[in-house]
Amino acid sequence: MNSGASTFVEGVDNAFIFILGISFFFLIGITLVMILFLYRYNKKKHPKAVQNAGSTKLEIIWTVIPLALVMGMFYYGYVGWKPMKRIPSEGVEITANARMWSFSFRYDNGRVTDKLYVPKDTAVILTLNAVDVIHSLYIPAFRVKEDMVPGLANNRLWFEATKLGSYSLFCTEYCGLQHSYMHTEVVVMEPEEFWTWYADTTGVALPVEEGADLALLGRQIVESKGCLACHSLDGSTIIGPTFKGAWGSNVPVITQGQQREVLFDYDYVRRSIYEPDYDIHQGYRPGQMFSYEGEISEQQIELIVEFLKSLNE
Amino acid sequence: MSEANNAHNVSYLEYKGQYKGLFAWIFSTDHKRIGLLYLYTMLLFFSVAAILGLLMKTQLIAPGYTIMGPQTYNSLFTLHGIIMIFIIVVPGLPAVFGNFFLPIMIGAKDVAFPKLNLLSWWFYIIGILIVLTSQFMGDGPPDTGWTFYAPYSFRTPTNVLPAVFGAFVMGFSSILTGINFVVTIHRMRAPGMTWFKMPLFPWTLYGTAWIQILATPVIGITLLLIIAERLMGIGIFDPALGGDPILYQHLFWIYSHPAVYIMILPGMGAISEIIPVFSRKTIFGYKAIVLSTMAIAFVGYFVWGHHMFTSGMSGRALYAFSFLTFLVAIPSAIKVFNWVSTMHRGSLHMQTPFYWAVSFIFVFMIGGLTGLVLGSLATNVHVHDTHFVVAHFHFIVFGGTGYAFMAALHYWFPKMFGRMYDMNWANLGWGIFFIGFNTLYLPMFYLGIMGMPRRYYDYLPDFHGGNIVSSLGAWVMVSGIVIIFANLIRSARHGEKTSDKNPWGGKTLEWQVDTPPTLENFEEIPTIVKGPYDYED
Amino acid sequence: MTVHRDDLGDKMGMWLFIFTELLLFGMLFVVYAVYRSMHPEAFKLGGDELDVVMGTINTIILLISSMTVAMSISAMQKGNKKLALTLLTITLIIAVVFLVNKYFEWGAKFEYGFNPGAPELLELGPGTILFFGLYFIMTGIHALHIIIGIALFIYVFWQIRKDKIHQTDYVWLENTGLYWHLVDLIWIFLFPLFYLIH
Amino acid sequence: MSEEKHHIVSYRTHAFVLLALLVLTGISVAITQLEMGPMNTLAAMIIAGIKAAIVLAWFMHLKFESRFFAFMVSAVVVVFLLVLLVTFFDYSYR
Repeated sequence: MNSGASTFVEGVDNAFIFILGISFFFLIGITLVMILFLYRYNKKKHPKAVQNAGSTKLEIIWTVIPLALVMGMFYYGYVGWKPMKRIPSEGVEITANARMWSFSFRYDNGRVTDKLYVPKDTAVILTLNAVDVIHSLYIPAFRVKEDMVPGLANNRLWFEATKLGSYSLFCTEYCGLQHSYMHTEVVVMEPEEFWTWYADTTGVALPVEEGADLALLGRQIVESKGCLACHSLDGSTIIGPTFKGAWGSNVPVITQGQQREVLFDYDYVRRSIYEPDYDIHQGYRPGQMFSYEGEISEQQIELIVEFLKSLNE
Repeated sequence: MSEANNAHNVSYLEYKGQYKGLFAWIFSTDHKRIGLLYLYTMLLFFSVAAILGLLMKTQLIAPGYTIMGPQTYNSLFTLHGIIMIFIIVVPGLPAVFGNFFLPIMIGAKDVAFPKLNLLSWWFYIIGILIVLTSQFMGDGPPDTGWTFYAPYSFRTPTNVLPAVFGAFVMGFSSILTGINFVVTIHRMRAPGMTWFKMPLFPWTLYGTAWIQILATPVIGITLLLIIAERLMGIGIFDPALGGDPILYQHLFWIYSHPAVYIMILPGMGAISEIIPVFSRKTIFGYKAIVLSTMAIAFVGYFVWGHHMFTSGMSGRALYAFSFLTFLVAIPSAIKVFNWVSTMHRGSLHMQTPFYWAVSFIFVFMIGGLTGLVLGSLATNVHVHDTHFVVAHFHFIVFGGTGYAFMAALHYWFPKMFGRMYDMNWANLGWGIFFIGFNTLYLPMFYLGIMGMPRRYYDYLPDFHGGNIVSSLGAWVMVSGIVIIFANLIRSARHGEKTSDKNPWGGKTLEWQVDTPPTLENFEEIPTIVKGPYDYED
Repeated sequence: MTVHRDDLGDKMGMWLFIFTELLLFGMLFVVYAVYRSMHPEAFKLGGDELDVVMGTINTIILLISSMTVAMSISAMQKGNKKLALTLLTITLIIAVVFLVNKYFEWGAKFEYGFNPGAPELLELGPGTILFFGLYFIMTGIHALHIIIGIALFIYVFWQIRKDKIHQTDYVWLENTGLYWHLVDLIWIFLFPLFYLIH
Repeated sequence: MSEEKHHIVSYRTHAFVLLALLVLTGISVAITQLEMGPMNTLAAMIIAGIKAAIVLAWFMHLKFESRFFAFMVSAVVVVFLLVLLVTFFDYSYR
């Protein structure tokens, strides 16, 4: 089994060992008995069957013993699971947001990241939100998993990491095209290191150095937010319209039931990101894209625009 | 009626009715012909879905793009699931062997409502056709998975509606078959066949029929609500309008968990027929098997929540469902113990159906025991929605129902077609299939425990090893299927003719009638005095 | 083939079918219970929008039609074909009147913009959207059953006229009656749950 | 098996049953006009239950059929109520 790295691991793995132990015992035992029977009571060796229509005593025995065993399994399962539902009152509060097809994590001080950064030996409480469809947050090494259900308030999950390092974090509820690419990492840091990282809010505003390649920065944002899962760069249609040659073109749209044409400019890009269903590109379905308000900043939109412009060159 | 066409001495295969050619089949109300209609339809679609499965496993042999893109992969596993669940395993044994053998085994000339029985097949075919249109029309094949989870199923632009509506129509087929079987068993048993003199396969069909009647309407209304949601936006499951997507999962699993018992119970019944015959020994604990069947049917109705342990349900619901789930494990265990005890001190005839039955017990145990891992709260949180679940349900649904189906097919084949298959090829096919099956699905348990989620088109390199083994297993297993099917299809047309009424030495009524059965099965309805597996002589 | 006849078996089949219908509506009642427990206030306000008088009239006429069907079975058992046909005709008329009432009720709701997807409804918040979503789905499926019932009655009426259904073989009439009573049963619960909540 | 005896329900009985149903309808409309909070729904459901039982017993002939039919109907009602109860294991404790 993969390395355990949270306080839940022991309880869960105990239940695993208990259940799998009993299971292997019965599986191997019954299989051996069957093979023995196949050999001993083969018609060549045992031409005349000895009739026996049943035994109430045996039926009771093999009802009661398995019943006791499964009650044991229920108990171990319950004990290993109980602490997951007992969410501590204090801890690092982080809001986990899921959308097709990326995670983002918002810290109390406004910092938003793609990877989940957490301190070691400290309770971390995640509030789970989903924008569009059901996703599920799964960290195998921590033995935690909970669905992220749109519209379900106060859906929380907690854990306490016990080992430094970075671990895989998957989406486990099927959510469409790029479901299998919807994974990121949890990074467990020493508490001091974490709090230093946490205090470093320079990350909230993007540091754009003089002379940096703005289009490249824009491209990185577009990639990290998962835009390319729906909008191609080569002119093909995936789910949404392509980005290729879009900048500066006249887009046929439907706005509140009215057909019109709008110029693909900064305002159009900004509105499409914050209010995707306001102008619907003709031939595409509404309700496919959800607002990125609070997830993509105005500054980032400027960089995205630089990237879109660069596609025309 | 001319002598050559007398219902009492002409085989059902040769009987000339009102219609000729194909119409003599698709408009026949004879339960045996309807059984074969289902069989042929299922074998066709099973082959299609097996190929889809093979393509998916081939895609997974290495990370990244191997032979298809993600959209294709997603629509393949959706179609694979819809075909396998709604077209094959849910109707499965009841529709094929239940239709064919239930009336004969209880000493009746047909089912209670023969016309309804034919209508049921027509609903089935129409449902299939509607599902298939989803592949070729509109905005591309559906990509929701067979579960149609809200809200994805009405957010995706793909062609979900026909798939959902087709499944809805097939529900009628299931309900009508269930009604037919319950009434047949209540009203048409031969004189002297009391409830506890009835063979076990009809007993399991009885339990199954009740679940079909009581659970199928639940999926019916759920699918209708999905259709209403997609067409009109009524908001019942749409979180944007205040609906609760988890309620969809409740309704879906209120049907779909009992549906698992619709799938497996008749399989258990078929195994309970085969084991005593090839042991030449009466079944051990007949009443215990009957009671456990009915217990599974009843308790199975209230354990649906174990599909939703990580869905965001309340904690109290979680442990109530976990507790009930463990209770439903017991009756299955009782059955396994009884089967093994039946073999004890028997005289075992090692023939193809018996190989299938014994291997059924083995794979079913693996499926059942891994189910305990999934029923326990702590371990479920870790393996839920991973490859562990995929392996578990393939062990139950394919390992359980699939093996039982093959066992039943090899067991009843001579009676159905009046021809015998080639035993050596049949045994070889079984051997290759068995090896392939375990190579394919056992590594998935390991992948799941390592944390590989299900419905993944692509995966991290850490999971590569297990996937290679699993994909190779898929190729071996499909080779086995090809051998088995080729042998059976060849034998049904050109196999050695036999009119031996009882090639295996069975004691139930179907082995006392002609091979193949005449149109009305019995010249005179027999009077039953003995129990079903009476080998005392 | 000998014609197999088993009236009790046929009736049993009909009852089993009724069970599927009960559970189909049953699940809608589960959905209703869940959402009402989540939005009790909105459901009360929604209930106020429905017309109690109209609902009560429909309840009364549906109950009367249930009685006329039951009586027509008694008439058939006594061999009074003419009375049976008259009673069936009354039932048919009532079924049509029920649908006409429903049509005007629904029409009024559409006018006020309570139909699913209407912009006016979307502004009223999730509880009201769910209430009217359920209202239209549940009364809609119920109305569909009434239409099926009408078709069955016409068929049975025809069969009685042709003497295919008669004093010693009237299981079709009985089963159609059972189906109609089912429609009535569902309405008995729909009526208080939608019209009588304040 | 058409030789079974059929119980013929008299027109008078039917009329009485209808009368009872109409009276109960009236009571339920009247009672829900009072302000009783959640008791309103409870009362309405109890009355609806009684009405349903009357329809099942007389109009649907359950009273005169074999006991097995009544047993089946009660079993289905029990299954439905259990499903409702188990569902609320989730919704009551969210």
